[in-house]
This record gives sequence, structure tokens and C-alpha cells, in this order.
Amino acid sequence: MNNYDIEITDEILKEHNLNKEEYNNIIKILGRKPNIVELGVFSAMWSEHCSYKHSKPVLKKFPTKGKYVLQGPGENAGIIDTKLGIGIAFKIESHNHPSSVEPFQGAATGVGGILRDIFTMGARPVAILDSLRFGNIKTLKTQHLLHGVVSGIAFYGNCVGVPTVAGETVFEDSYQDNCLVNAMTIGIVNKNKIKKGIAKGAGNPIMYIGALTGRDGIHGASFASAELTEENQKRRSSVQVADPFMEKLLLEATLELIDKNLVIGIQDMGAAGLTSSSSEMAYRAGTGVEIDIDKVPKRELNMNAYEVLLSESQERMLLVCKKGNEKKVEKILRKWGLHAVKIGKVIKEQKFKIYENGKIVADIPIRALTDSSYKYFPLKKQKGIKPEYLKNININNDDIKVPDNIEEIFKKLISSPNISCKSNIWRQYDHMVQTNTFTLPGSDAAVINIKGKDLLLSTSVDGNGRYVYLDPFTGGMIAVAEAARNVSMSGAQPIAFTNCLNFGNPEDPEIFYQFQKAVEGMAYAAKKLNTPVISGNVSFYNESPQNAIYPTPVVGMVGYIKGKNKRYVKQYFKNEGDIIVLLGETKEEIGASEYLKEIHNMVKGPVPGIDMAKEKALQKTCIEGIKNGIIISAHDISKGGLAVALAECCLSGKLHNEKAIGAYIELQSDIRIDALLFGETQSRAIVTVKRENLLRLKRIASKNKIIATEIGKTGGDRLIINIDWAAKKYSKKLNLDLNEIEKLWMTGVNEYV
Amino acid sequence: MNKKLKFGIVVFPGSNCDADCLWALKDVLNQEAEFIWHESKNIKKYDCLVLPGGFSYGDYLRSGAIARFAKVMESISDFANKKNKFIIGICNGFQILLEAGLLPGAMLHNKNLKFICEYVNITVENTNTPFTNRCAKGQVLKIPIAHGEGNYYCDERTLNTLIAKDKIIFRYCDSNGMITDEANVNGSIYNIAGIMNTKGNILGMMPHPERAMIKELGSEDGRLIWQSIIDYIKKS
Amino acid sequence: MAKAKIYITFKDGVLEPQGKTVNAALVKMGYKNIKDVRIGKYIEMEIDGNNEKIKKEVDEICDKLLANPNIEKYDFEII
Amino acid sequence: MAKAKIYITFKDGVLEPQGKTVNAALVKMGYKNIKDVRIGKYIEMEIDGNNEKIKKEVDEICDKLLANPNIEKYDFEII
Ligand SMILES: Nc1ncnc2c1ncn2[C@@H]1O[C@H](COP(=O)(O)OP(=O)(O)O)[C@@H](O)[C@H]1O
Ligand SMILES: [Mg+2]
Repeated sequence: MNNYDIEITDEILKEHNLNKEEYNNIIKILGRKPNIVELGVFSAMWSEHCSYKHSKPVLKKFPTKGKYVLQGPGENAGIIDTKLGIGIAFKIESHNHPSSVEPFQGAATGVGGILRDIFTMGARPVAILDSLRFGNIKTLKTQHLLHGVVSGIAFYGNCVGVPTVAGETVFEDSYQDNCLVNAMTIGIVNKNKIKKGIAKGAGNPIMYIGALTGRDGIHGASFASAELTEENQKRRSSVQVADPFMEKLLLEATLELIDKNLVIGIQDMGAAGLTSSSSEMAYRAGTGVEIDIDKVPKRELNMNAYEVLLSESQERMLLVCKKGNEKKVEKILRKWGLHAVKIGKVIKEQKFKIYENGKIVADIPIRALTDSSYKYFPLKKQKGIKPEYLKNININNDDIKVPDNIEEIFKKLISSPNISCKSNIWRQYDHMVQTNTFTLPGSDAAVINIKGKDLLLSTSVDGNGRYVYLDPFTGGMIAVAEAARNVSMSGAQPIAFTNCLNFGNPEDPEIFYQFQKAVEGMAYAAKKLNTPVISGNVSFYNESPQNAIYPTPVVGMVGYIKGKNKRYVKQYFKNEGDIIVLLGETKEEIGASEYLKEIHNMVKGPVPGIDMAKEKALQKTCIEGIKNGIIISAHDISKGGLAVALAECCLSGKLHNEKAIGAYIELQSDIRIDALLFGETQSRAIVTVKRENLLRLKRIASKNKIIATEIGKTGGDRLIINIDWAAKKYSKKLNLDLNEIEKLWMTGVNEYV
Repeated sequence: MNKKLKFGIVVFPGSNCDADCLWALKDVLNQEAEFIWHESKNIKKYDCLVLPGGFSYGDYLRSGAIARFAKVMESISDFANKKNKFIIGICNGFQILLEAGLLPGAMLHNKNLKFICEYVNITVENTNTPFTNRCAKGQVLKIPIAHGEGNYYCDERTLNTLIAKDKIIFRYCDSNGMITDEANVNGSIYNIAGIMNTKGNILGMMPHPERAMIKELGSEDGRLIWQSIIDYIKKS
Repeated sequence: MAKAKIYITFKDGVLEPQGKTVNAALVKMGYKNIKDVRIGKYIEMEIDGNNEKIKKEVDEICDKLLANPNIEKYDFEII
Repeated sequence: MAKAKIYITFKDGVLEPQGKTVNAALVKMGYKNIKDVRIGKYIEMEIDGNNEKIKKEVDEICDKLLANPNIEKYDFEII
């Protein structure tokens, strides 16, 4: 018999990440002192991870409604409508801390978690994206993390049979001690089969399905919300092991249950496991739950209520079905080699009631655990203060000497970790299974076919921590703009996005300022682009005693290509002899660029400016040009600027089973060469057209007030860039052999994975 | 003569290319195709069985090792012994056929120890088979692979027999059809990408023909293999 | 209740890439005296039954499922 | 030349999906008396050097490379 009525000391409170005030509130809520089980439950549910206590007020700034939004934030995943009878469910989630400790299992279970969030909605997962950030690639530590994370994602996604179609991989010192592993999943769901995490109908059984409960990840929720100190590194028992085969069975069984209308509500057991899934489901339905710990299927001996409630064992789901349907549920699970066990029931009283050995061991009002408007809920009214470092962060272009060894600089950039090709990463991911991947990794956005519908999905995941660090508001805007831009480069209309907000310790007002401003920037851009936020995730405390990570919001955008002929393009030059057009204007902006970092070893602003109206106009131009069959290829200009973008247009055909095609470029310029070639001015793209369509493209561009400049022609096996400064009577030429730059492009990261 | 063939696609727990095969056969090639649950015994009515790719039982012990004990496998040797019955195992399906002893040899980890997903080139070594009669000898097919354990291995005697009896159907090659070490992505012995049994009615191959069915996916070469089977059965 | 300890290794002559790779990695890490690395499986099983029967069964299980006789050999002990 | 035999298994309490799956398969195949299966690694290495040094080295190698200390434990013998 377990005795849970132990004295709650300061020590114990600290271990549970609860302060005195919160503890006193718990006493007020219960009208008595909590026992240790209840304390554990509060600790988990009030942790940052589950309660969003710092972020909630800020997240309200996001636009979340729109004509395509079927399900906004608040559920396991958001859903957008296609107006074709199906919805698209998607969400991104972080698994940063687990991956720092144990990269393979951490990343793998991260993928598992986000897959479950999608299929609990009744949606079949059709794509995974991964957004990864590590420290210096030259260090053994980073190589170890990179290797573990990539093989963990591959292990899981490949086995479950969902293609990993796109992602991003960034290396920056600020992530040396805190790598970021964000994974996104997209699923498709029949509109009338959408399921939610609700425990409706008093008397209905609560069924447990999936893997057995072990002592994995106990303290996981509070663990994920504490800074990663050396001591935490040693708490290794909380490592969860991934079982993708179990996930695959669970996926098929869940979708079959939903298809056969046997599900009232369903949710996966994620952070804070059984506790959060059951209480959230009850909260959404305005009910309560009664759970018998003895009935919960366990993997280990002598597990007590505290452990069972807080276990974060993977591959488990909680389901509420109609009373009387238990046998039918069990039968389907048996077919898939799984079991369903009734562990409790829905009750009318809005309480979280847990029994063990016939005795009640936890009795808590549901709202106290889940409702942020509840009187004693520990919402934090944190204030942000503009960080000191921002006061002196911008350089003057004139302080940077104009270089003359441009070819060398180009070669250094093309082989730098953030710009070089990541093909050895995605080569380890099955990115073709399900036979829908029309645009493979290696283009701005992945394009996914939806069989049987006049619809393609386009998706990209993007963030730029350095921009946000140097200018949180603008950086936030650019994160959204870039993700939307990548999607529109394929010809798709961006519809909505999900986001993962990776930041340091929010209790630090300077970090909180970064958070607030970045969200404001993102919200602003979202409104301007008409792309609401439908789901997301916040990951705080990404810091080590040495430093916090760059504030890193990551945006996962989804767009549509509609119509019978489903027209879409890729980023690489398609034919010899096509006309190359630069859309947008190049300004003298070198701040915050990859060039400034790699060549001048400086992380300084100003971040390139962005005018959201211009941005939208650029995207519109591309979408229209592609839809009308005028634009043959389109690639936006991002990291590394114009020169790098051109090289990518030349080379990336090779990643898509086609050949590399050179280009001859002539630029007229009045700005300095490094800004022209490597600056990261926003809202620009390189597109190609047939000579006879040039005028039509120019018309579309001018209608949208976008400057379209013919800058060259495709062909040959070299990239030649001629630059002419008429005013200065000066010219310069870059002449690059594609084979040579391809080799350089393939180093950088590929040799380490 | 427009009679459709009946394909049965075996679904093991963990199969994940089953739906792709169904799509390729039914939607693209307009044949009759349906799933067969791994516990089923009734497979007589099919002309051709497909063992699809995926991770049967997670591939947790060895790829294909557990799946070969599935109930459906008990009827498969019988099926294979009948006249005009064909089996094609793709990727995990190939691994299962090896484990079941229906094809000789075994699979090891890829030589770089990593999962590899990409388009590869394979040459057609023997066109006088039910699976390749639509191809030209030496023709280079562009078909994707996606596996971590596709490094085909067999002992020397087996290899010699395979060569002597012309049972090696596909080999990894470069885009010009040259059989090189560099083109041997996973380290397979003799660049082997696909083999056939002695009787000539069971094919195992690592590349995924069902993924190379429409040009949007990068190649249509996979059709040649399916179409060969269809033609062959219709003629006989 | 008895316990079986089963050791599965690759047959001689089978070039298993894992062992080779680990060997190379170790030499690169400075362990130049490592000459040969072979990676196999170690399986523990709990079994009910009498010793004679168990022995026969474990042998059967190894032969049928746990090892692939084309490339692997096995050995076991019952304790 | 000495030989090291290394056994790597999962730490107690850590989920071991491989063993679980194999166990279920064996029961389904009719071996109903199999109660628990755990799959680990068995590694054989040939090493040059004196026994004391080898012991230290193998221990180091296991810790650094062969086993994942987050979830695995190891044991070895030198013969
Ligand atoms: N970790 C990864 N997983 C999958 N694909 C990746 C990964 N990292 C990069 N990629 C792919 O590499 C290509 C280039 O990525 P990136 O430089 O981030 O593109 P962009 O600048 O257009 O956002 C994209 O197709 C992207 O999907
Ligand atoms: Mg881009």
C-alpha cells in the first residue's frame, strides 16, 4: 500500500518546479493539502510545457481565423479546408531537450509524437518535415548529435511509412549546447471523419490503447521545462525508446476505429501522459474522468499512481467510445495485434478522480489543471525588456571593406554549412513512400499530390534565428514571409501555417521581449499574407549556463495548387536557352547575412527590411505566372543572396533526376558587389521563361508592381556572371565551372552525415 | 483479350508500400488488385501475388525474418508450385522471400550502414522472363530504392548458379548501363538488384517499380515490369 | 523458469559492414591495436519447461527464427 | 592476441521493442512457454596488447562507442 500523504517540503516543491504561491493556490483549490500524487499532477499540468503559462497571453496575437480554417489552435492539430471534401491537418512540435540528451531516441520519439497528434484527428499522415539546428559542425559533439538526430528521424518516419519531404538544417554556435529538433506532420482527413480530444457522455468508457506504461520520462514534463544543466544530463533514466512498429499498428488501428464510427473522442498521451490527455479531454467536453490505476497496462513491476499518471511512455492513446461499443473496439485492436483496456469512465462531475486499490488517490477539479482563465491558474504576466545587446548591434556597410576576391568568397559560401546541399540528410529519409512526392527535397517547397483530387499541397518549414536575434520583430515577419515565399515558388497559394517557438528562459525579461516581438512580427506578417496560424508549439528554456539559443521561431507553411492541370514548378533551370528574370529589387543590404557571418565573422544587423505588401506582390506574381504556364522554374533568393540562388538554380536539377544547366548572367548595378551578389534583400526571386513569354511575365509583374529584370539565359556548363557598374565605368566577371561548384556544394554538411 | 488480371497484395503488420502497389496496379494500370491480410489462406484466385515494401514487424530482428512465419506464407509455396502463378517481392517483400527460402541468399546492412532513398539505375540482365519481357536486354531502368538492408549476399556457389542459370534479373549500374563499384549503392554482391527463382515465377527486387509509374514521380520505368507480367499471363 | 543466453554471429567469410565500420572507427579514434570486430546479437530468453525440452526448443527457435543460417551461426547456453 | 567478448543489453526498465516483438512472434508460432525476450548485441574483437591494458581499453571503447550509456549497459570478458 502506497502512502502518498507525505509532508510536502520546500525541497519537494522545488523538485516539482512549483513555487510557494502556486503551492498555496493548490491548497486553496483543493481546500486541503495535496498528497504527492496530486502534487505531481499539478506540477506536470502547470509546467510550461502543458500550461503555456508564459506564452498564452502573447499567442493571442496570432490571427487564427479565416475562410479555410476548420480547426484552429487548441486541438491536437489544426485543420484547414480544401473545399474539396477533405481537410488538411498539420502541426509542428519540438523535441529539443530529449534530442540533446539522446539524439537518436529523442528525435525518433519526437516524430512519433507529432504523427500521433495528426492521426488522432482522424487524418492519415502524408508528409513529415524536420527543422534542425545544431552548433558548430566542426565539433565532434555536433557531429554526434547530427548523426543521431538524422538517423532517429529516418528510423521512425521510414518505418511508419510517411515520407519526410522537406526540412531545414542550420548550424550556428548558439545551438551548441541546445540543439533544436522540430518535426511537423501533415495529414489528410475526410471532413466528416474529423475527431477531437473530447471525453463526452458521462458513463462512457475510457479505453487505453497502445504500448504498456513504463517508468519512461517520469518528470518528463517538468524535465522538459527546466534548463538543461549538467545534472539533468545525468538523469538518463527518463529516456524514452521509440517503437515505430507499434506506432504503425496504432495508426492503422486508430484510423480504422474512426472510420467505423467507434470513436467519440481520442487523444494521444504526450507530455504528462495519462494525466494531460484525460484531463484535457474532459475539459473540452465539460466533463470529468474517473480512472483506475490498477487497470492501466504496465510494463514494469510495482508502478504506483504517481508514476503511472506521469509516465511519458510512447505510442499510447486514450479513447472514449460509446458505452456498449467496448467489444467492437477491442476486436479491431486485436486485428492489429493490440489491446484495448477499459481503465475508467467519463463522469458528470468536472473532476479528475484517480483510484488505486479501491482508494481515491487524486481528486482535483478539471479546470484547475487545464483552464487558463481559472482563478488560480498560474498564468504569468511577464513583462519584456528590450535587451541591452540590441542597442549596439548594427553595422554600417561602409565599415566593411568591399572585397575583390569574389570568386573565392563565392566558393567559400557555397560550401558553408548553412548553404551547402543537405542531400545526405534527406537521402536517409524515405521521401517517396506513398507515391505522392511530386517535388522531392532540394527545391524551395515539397509538392505532394493528393490522389483523386484536383489538388497538390506545397509545404516548407523555415526560420532564421539570427535574423530574429538581431531584430525580433522583423525577424519574425521574415520567418513567415520566407515560408510563404518558398511555398509560392512552387506555384501554390499559401493558406495557413503552424509554428514552433524555440526560445530561452521566458522568466528573463530580455528573452521575453524577444518572444513578444517575434510573435508580433509573425502575427503582422500572417495578417498581411492572409495565412492564419492553425496550430503550434512553444519550447522555452533552450539555454545552457553559457548562453541562450538565438530566438528561433520556425514556421511550417502549407499551400494549395488547385485546378485540373495542377501546374507547379521546381527551383532548378529546366531547359537550355530559357530567359532568366530577376523579380524584385536588390538593395544595399549586407547586415545579418550568411556572407557577413562566414566571410567577415560578424553577426550584426541591420536585418534586411521587409515590406509585406511587396512580399505579397512578389508571391502573387510567381503564383500567377506559374498558373498560366509562363514561369518554368522559380527560386526565391534567401541565404547567400543572388549568386548562391543562381548556383542552386543551376545545380539542383541533379537532385531531381535531371541535369545541371549553366547560365550566363549580366547585371547592371549601382550597389556594391558584395551586397549585389550575397546580400539577403527580401522579396526577390529568380524565374525562367521562354523568350516568347517574357512580355507576358513582365505584364503580370508590372500589374503587381514588381520589377522584373531580364538578367540572362540558361545553358552551358558554367555559371558566368558579368557585372557592370555603368556609372563607375567598371565591370567584373565571375566564371564558375559547375562541376567544381557542385563538388563544393556537396561538402559543408554532406561529408558529416 | 482485355480481361483484367487479379493481383493480390499481401499486407503484413508494418507493410507500408501496400497502398502504393494497389495504386500502381489498379489506378495506373487498370488491373484488378486487392489486399490480402497476412492471416489469410485463400490465395488461389490470384494470378500474381505482390509482397510489398515496408517494415514488416518493424524489421526488428532481421528484415523479413518474422513475416515469413505469417499464415499466408504457408500457402505461398503451394501457390508458387502451380502453373501460371507469379510472385513478386519488392524491397521488404524481397527480404521476406529470402528469409522464407523461396529465393536464395540474404540481405546485409547497406555498406554505408545508412538507409538510402534515391533513384538508381539498374540494367535488365535477362529479358526472357515473365517480369522483363517488355524490356530490351541491357536496358537501363531508372527506379528508386528505399532501404537500409539491401546489400544482397550469397555464397559463391549460389552466385555461380545464379549466373549460370541466368537468374540475375537486375544489376545496379550507372546511367550508361556500366556495372561499376560506384553504382553499387548498397554494396550488393555482383551489383545484384533483383533475382528470380529456378522455376522462373518468383522475382525479388530491391528497387520499387510501383514508385516509378508516372512522370511526375520522376520515371515511368516501373510500368515495364508490371506490364511484362500482365502481358505474359495474358499470352499464356 | 530457465534462462537461455543466445549468441548469434556472422559466419566466417560474410563481410558484415557493421563490424568493419566500427573497426575502422576505432582505429581512427586511436585504438590501433584492434584487429577485427564482429558484431552479432546477444539474446536472453526466459522459458518455462524442463531442461531437455528447453534445449531442443531453443535450438529450434534459433534455427528457424533467430538466426539466418545463410549468413549466421549461433550458440547458446541454458542457465 | 587476445579476444574480447562484449555483451550489450538494455538497461532495466527501458522499453525493448525488438525483444517484445520477437517474443510475441514466438508465442504466435506456438512457443507459448517463452516469457521474456531481450535482444542485445554481442561483439567479438581481436586485440593486441597486455591483458591489463586491454581490459581498460575495452571498457573505454564500450563506454564511448559500442554501447549507448543512455539506455544500454555492457559487460565483457577477455579470453
Ligand atoms: N533536415 C532536412 N530534411 C529534409 N530536407 C531538408 C533538410 N534540410 C534541408 N532540406 C531541404 O534542402 C532544401 C534547401 O533547404 P533550405 O536551404 O532551407 O531552402 P530554402 O532556403 O528555400 O528554405 C529544401 O528542399 C529542404 O527541404
Ligand atoms: Mg527558398
